[in-house]
Amino acid sequence: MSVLHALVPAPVLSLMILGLWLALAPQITPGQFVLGAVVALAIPRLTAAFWPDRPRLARPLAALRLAGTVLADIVVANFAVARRVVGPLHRLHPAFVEVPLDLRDGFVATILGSIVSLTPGTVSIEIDRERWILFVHALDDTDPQQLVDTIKRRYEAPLREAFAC
Amino acid sequence: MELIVAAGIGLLTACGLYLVLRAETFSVVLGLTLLSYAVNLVLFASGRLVANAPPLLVEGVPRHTDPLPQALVLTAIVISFGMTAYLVALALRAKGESGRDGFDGGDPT
Amino acid sequence: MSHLAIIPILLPLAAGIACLALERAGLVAQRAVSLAAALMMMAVAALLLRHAGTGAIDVYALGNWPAPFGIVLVLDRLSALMVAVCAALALPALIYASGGTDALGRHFHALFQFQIAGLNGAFLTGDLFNLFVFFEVLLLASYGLLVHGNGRARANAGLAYVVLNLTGSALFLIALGLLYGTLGTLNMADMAHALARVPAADQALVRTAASLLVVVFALKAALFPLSFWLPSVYGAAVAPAAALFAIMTKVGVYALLRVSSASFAGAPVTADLLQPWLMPLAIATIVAGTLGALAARRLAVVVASLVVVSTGTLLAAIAASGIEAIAAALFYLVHSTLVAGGFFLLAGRIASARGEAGDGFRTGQTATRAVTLGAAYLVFALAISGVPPLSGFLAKLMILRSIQEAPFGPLAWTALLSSSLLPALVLARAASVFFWEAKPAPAATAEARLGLPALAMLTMLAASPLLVAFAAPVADYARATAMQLRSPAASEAVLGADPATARERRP
Amino acid sequence: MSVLIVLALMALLAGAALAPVAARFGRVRASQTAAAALIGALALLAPLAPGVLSGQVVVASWSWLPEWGLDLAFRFDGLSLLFALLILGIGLLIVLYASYYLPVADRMGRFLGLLLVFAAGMLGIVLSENILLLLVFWEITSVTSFLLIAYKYEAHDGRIAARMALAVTGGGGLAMLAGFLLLGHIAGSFELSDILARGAQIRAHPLYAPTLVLILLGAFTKSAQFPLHFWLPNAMAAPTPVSAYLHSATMVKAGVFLLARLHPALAGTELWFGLVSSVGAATFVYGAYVALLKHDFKGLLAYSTVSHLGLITLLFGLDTPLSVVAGVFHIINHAVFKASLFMAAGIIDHECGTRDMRRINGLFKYMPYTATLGIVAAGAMAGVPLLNGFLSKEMFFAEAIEHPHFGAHTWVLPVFATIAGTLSVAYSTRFIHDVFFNGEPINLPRSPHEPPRWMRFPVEILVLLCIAVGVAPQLSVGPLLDAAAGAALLGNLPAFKLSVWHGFNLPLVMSFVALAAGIVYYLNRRFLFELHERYLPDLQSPVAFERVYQAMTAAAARVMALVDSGAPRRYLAPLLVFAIALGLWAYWSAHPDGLALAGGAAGAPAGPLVQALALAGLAALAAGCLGVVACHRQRLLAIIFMSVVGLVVSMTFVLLSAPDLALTQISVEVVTIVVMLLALRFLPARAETAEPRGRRLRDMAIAGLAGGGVAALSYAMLTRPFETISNFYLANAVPGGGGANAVNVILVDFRGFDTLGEITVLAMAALGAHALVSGLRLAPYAGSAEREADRHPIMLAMLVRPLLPLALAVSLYILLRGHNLPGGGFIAGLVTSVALILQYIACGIDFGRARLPLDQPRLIAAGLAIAGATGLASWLFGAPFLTSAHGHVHLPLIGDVELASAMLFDLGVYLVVVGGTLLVLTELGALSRRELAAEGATREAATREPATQEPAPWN
Amino acid sequence: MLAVVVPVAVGLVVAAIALTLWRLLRGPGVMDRVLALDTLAINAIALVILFDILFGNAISFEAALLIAMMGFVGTAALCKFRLSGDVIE
Amino acid sequence: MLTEVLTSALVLIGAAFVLLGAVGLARLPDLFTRLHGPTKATTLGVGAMVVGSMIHFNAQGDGVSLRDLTIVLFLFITAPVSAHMIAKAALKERERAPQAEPPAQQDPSET
Ligand code: NA
Ligand code: NA
Repeated sequence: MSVLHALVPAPVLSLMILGLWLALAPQITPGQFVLGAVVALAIPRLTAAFWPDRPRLARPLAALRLAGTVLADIVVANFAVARRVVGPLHRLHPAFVEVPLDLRDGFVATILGSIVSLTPGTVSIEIDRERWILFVHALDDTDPQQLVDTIKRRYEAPLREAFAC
Repeated sequence: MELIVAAGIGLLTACGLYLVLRAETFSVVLGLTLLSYAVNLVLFASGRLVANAPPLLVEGVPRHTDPLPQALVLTAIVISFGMTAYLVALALRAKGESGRDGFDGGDPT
Repeated sequence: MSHLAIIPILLPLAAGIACLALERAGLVAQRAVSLAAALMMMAVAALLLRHAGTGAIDVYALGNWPAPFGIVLVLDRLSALMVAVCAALALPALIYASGGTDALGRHFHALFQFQIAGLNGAFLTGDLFNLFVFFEVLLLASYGLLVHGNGRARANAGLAYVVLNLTGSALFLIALGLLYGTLGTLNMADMAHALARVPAADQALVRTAASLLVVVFALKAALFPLSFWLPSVYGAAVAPAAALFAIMTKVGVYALLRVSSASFAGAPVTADLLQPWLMPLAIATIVAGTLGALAARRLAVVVASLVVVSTGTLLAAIAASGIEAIAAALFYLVHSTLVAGGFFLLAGRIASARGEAGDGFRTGQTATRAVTLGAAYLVFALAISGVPPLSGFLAKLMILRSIQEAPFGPLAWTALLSSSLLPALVLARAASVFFWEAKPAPAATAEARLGLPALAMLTMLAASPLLVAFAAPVADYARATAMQLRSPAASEAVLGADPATARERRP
Repeated sequence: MSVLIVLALMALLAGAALAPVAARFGRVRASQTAAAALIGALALLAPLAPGVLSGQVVVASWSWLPEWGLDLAFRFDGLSLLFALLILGIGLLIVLYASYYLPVADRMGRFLGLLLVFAAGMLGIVLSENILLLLVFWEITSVTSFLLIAYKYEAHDGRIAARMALAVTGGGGLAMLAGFLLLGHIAGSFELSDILARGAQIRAHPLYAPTLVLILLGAFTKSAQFPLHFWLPNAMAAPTPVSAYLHSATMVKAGVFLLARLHPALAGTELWFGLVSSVGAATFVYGAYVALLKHDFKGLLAYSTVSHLGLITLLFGLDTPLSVVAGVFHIINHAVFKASLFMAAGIIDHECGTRDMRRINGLFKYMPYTATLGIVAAGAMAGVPLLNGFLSKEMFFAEAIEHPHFGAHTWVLPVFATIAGTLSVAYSTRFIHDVFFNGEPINLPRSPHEPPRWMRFPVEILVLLCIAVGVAPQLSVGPLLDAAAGAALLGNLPAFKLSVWHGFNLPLVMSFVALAAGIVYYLNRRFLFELHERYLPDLQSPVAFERVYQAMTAAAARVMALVDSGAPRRYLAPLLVFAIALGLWAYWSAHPDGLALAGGAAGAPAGPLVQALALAGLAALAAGCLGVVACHRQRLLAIIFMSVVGLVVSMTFVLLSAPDLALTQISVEVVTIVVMLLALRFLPARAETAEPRGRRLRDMAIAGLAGGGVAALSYAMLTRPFETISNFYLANAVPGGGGANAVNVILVDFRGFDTLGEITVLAMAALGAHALVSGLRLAPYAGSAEREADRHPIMLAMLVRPLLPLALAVSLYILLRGHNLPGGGFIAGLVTSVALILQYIACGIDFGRARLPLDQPRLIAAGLAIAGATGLASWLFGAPFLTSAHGHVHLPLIGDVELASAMLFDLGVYLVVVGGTLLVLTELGALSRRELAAEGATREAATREPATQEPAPWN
Repeated sequence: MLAVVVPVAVGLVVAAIALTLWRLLRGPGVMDRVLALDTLAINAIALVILFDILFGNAISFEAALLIAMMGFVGTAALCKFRLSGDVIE
Repeated sequence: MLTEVLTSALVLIGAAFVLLGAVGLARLPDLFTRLHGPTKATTLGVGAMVVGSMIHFNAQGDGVSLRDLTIVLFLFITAPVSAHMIAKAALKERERAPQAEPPAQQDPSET
């Protein structure tokens, strides 16, 4: 394990890079694979300094599950937001919502913020790292507490599970 | 198509030159940037305007437009980027030396 | 495979890169590299002159791609001459700079070498777009050299110069685009062939494109009314930079000469593109430069104004356009470049020897080494004003003789002769201020020893007398160059006997 | 034998070079050296003299610039001999005199050096066979005379007088140059032998008149003819030996020498007669008139010189053979007596410490010997019998009587001659009476006494000569005069007799009338002085010259201020107007068939969809452009609008088959915006926002015209078919360049040299910017946003962390594939730079620098070196620079890999782009860390402070 | 089918661009314009993808990729400038 | 045929959402609500188009390529950052001018 860790210090990142490389390649040939692997091993090592306190993905499966949830949410919620955008504006109730966080990692909090921003109807405005609060702007928010709960349940909890934080 | 591109070139040139003739350095920088767009388009247009004919000798690309102007434009883009960067640095230096923006001497008021 | 033609570009380029790499190693190392490269350039220039002097035309196909498809360098008499002048100017300027000017800012030696590379590239290339690229190389280096040492005047002069030249570059590219878009080639020799075959329906377009190109060259050459920028800009630069700038306007003149005699003259569509207006504007340039010299309050600005005069003089000869006139122009070009360059160095010496008064026309302290400086001043002043027995007189004599029969000849004579007298009076007045009206210096200054700058300046001092001593060979070379420019030999060397290969009509 | 001519010149020049050296060993050594040079020159010429005296002409010629008419051709004939004797002989006396005259502390070596250069120039003039060579020597005398006049440069008037002399004689010299060129053109040769032989042809030529006028301008200025005489009296600021040599015996004689020299070629026309004789006559009378009025005796002598030069000119102008003889004779006589007078005057000046004749009186008592010498010489000047001046004046009077030109009015010339003679007598009398007699001296600084023996010696020699010629003319100068006048007349010497007594004839009467009238005139001088001082203010003083000069430079400065204010727009407007004008002219002067804007080509076969897209693009472009123009003072908005323009251009490239360009444009756009934003912190809008409406309209007109022109030309181009070379690239990219992306193959292979230049440009831009910014301290402008505590927004800071490795992977991919598909070193370099810059934006410069301690200049150097080395590698294979190689490499596990050397070149490009971009951006960014003042309060005040230099890190 | 659909889609995107430009010109705040600019970049990505489908080759893919990857840098820099008056410090 | 239908549908949906995003941008009342338009709808819009394009080209070619997904990858990383930065800057602007929305047309830093 430690040998492997020494060889591949950031396995997820390396996998992502390899995937990116192979996706970009016109054809997936053995040559491209080798080249991609070299790149995927080298770049994280070269850029390690730029990513201090790199969080470790403890449970990749949980992360994949979360990704599925988010993608589905994006599709579903998009239609809902579409209706609101073309609908009458006076029915909109935009609001700022504070989401208290349980996680304590800046990067993971940022991922949470991104998920919030990517899912329709909400945008992350700020992450307060002293009080660990995520500030969210909701396009049409009738029940703030429900929004907070949804975010914490659907996104924060799986994230904490995946990153073990 | 030709008329539209020519009009765009003319517009860029005119706006760019108008700004280049202003007194403030920053306007001049903006003007030169617009002018460089115009110039690049002229140079690009010298190979004529063709859609869907990239100069790539690969499968699935049956027609090829003139590659030479594209190479020239690429050179010109990079050069004009370097110039912009240099000009900005120079403008800052001039400001640092004279304590004000705009060109020394200026125009009689 | 002889690589002679490309050495003048690669050598300074390599030296510039080395200077960059040695930035941490300190100035001494950079000076050593830079001076060694400049010395080697002198040797290379001698080889080039010897080779081109046989009448041979070397075509160097970069990347081994034949013209007109690849870029070719053309080493003929003219380009060899220009490279040699550049080398002769660069070495003393570098020696001067190594006396301490180079420490006033960063990257002096790298920029200087790159500028030489740019100049030589512009002289040697046979490709119009490549000419643009080398123009940019030399311009960018010159921007850096112009503001070297910083200060308000330099920064402001730099802004004006950069903005003007950026606009000029834009114009160059527009002209290039239009020319390529009609003639379908970038090689200058090939362009001449294409120009000769332009159908009547395209002639207005081609002419206009060519005229825009001429405007660009006229800007570089500082032809009236595009000459106003020059005195204050050149006058602002540190002496060795200004010295090297003495050849920059000549690049414009060179380009104008090259395209007008090699490309434009042979084609009906462009044959009369310069004739109707070049001579009057050249005369106006002489007048403008003379006025500038009269108006100047500093020696360097006077010299810079005289650079404008030299442009006007050169272009007057080029406008007259006979073999004799071109030959005269080339002799004059060598003379005026070297003398103006040396004079810039001298102005720098005077400025540093006079303390606060600098090279301004106001009473200051007695210059240290006043006798040496005064003697050098006399030589440069005589040479630049065209007073016998120095080279300026010979050059002026040739120009006067060769433009006598040209249209506006009497006017040009008047302008030329006035441009000798009035600046001479200005220079006499300046000498009076510098050397005769001075107040004794408060105490002996550190400048008293003869350093590298003085050595450089004294080296340049030799140029004019040498040009007198070797007037006949130089004049013969100039004449042979003028004849070579007119002959189809260069075109044949570049393109072979049948230039119309491998082109096809594109939809 | 003829080489002796050159050797004589060389002897003088050698003396000039050695004299300053010898001066280190003492004044005497310097004088001896100079004297040796002069004697040497005389000795070298002596062997030629007998032949020349018998009418022979020695010509020696060496080639210099034969094709341009300038050769080292020399001529030694009677005229040359006469002048050579004057120049060298009097020169010798002057050297002797000067060694006593000049103060001990003075720069003797330099003085003698200059004097000998001058003598060489003078000798060159008289020895030249080639007229252009003559001109060379002519100008040498102008320059050395400038330096000699200003020899006592501590005196203000002396400096100005020197410049005045330079202005007049220099201008004349230039006119003469023009005249000589015309003369050579007419004669078909610049050799005197040819020119003198072709007089008839020259005089018949339509260009004869301008030629003559121009040459005479040269001669007249040099010989101080009215109204261009004024420099000469002012040149008396020079030390007396100089005045004696240059301004009496030699240089001023160069003009009349030229009249004599070119007489056979140019004389014999109405124009010659009219011009030369009238100018000479006017000078003669004017000089004589003013001479009397000068209180400074050197001024008196100077004006008398002007007058005598006028007389000589008049004699040549009268243009009879005998008048020419008289002119040549008077040249000799005047040189002798005037040189002696000047030297005597110098002694007096030396002894009295002043030259004001109102104070100097009665010197005969104090220095009788010198006074006697002076009186004799002045007598010669007045034309007293038995002295040399009398003889030539008699010849003039005789010529005046017999001259055929005045027809019925025969009395005009004799009367004029008598009046002029009267005036000469009057000023000569004044010199004698006012200096040597006339009571006692008043308030002299020193008490005068006789000078040292050898200082007087040169005067004695010359005065003896005056007497010798006056008493025995034929014996003393007869042969010389024959030879010299013979040369001026091409051997057609008239019959004349040199003797003291011609019988009691009309000229003699005139002489005595003039003598008597002159004395009477002198006695009534007071009345004249008053008249003169009241009505004829001194217009020719140095002050007046300086005033004219200053006015001229001030006028020039006013003109230049109109065109050159240092503002770029002042230079740009002419450029644009010139380009528009020339372009319009070129267009409309073309073949009439070519004037239609639209050409015959069908244009791009674009569907309606593409057309619609293009229109939409144009709309977006217009929004962007006009937005930039409208908001150019609200700079952040202008940048936003600029980005829109950039996006439209990028999309244009996408739509019109230029993927490489699109990629480049997209990446450059990002970097450009960042650069502009970095500058924005320090570049506030100008306070004075109101621009004159007229200027805005003018600029709009210029910009609109130019834009319209470029649009029209582009349209014209786009609608025309053309032949191009570029099929070659498409055909050879794969087989020849080993790449499927033709654009990239052009960039790194076909035209790789352009690219090498281009990365050099980029490198220099970055280095230049670096040099500009280093050490610069700026104040942020007052309105720029306050910095807040949270400088690094967390989501940005966190999300750029995974982005960096991913973007680097993309950029590597783009770099590697560029040879075959859109991409390459430029784009990859820009992507890498942007990815890195993003780190700086998100986390600050310290964060970035700590993690990537790049020496960007070195990175740039490495990139350039790699690109260059790739090019050089082809030399190893005997191929030209940048010749590429490519081929398949079989690697285990990986398989066939196509590699091209050009890809290595592209790596160099990549490194330069990364190094350059990072250098510029980090250096500009670092500016805000060096801000001048504490944030907030003192900002506005700080903007006035100049930039200060940090201790230079490279020292 | 694509022959009809793609032009329609292009039309929709062009309409989106028009609306975005309207916001860009209208403002009112600087940030509104920055937002419009950001949106314009995303519209451009859509347009590029449509071009590729329209022309039947995926040549312009990298253009879309680069806009997606780097388009936001301009936005981020503009915002950072608004936030703290400098971009890199 | 199926792929063509699928592609068409995805492309149309994508284009429609792109338009919707722009409508939101143009129509919604203030900056924070406008922010929702583009960052949401365009994400799905481009996402759908990318998938459509991928299906289209994979159906034409021989192998399977996922490269269009890289566009989505980067968009998903960067779009929230843009939104975050814009919102933060807008908030700051509101702080600076607490009484009202910042005066419209003019860049306040210029005054
Ligand atoms: Na007296
Ligand atoms: Na900053």
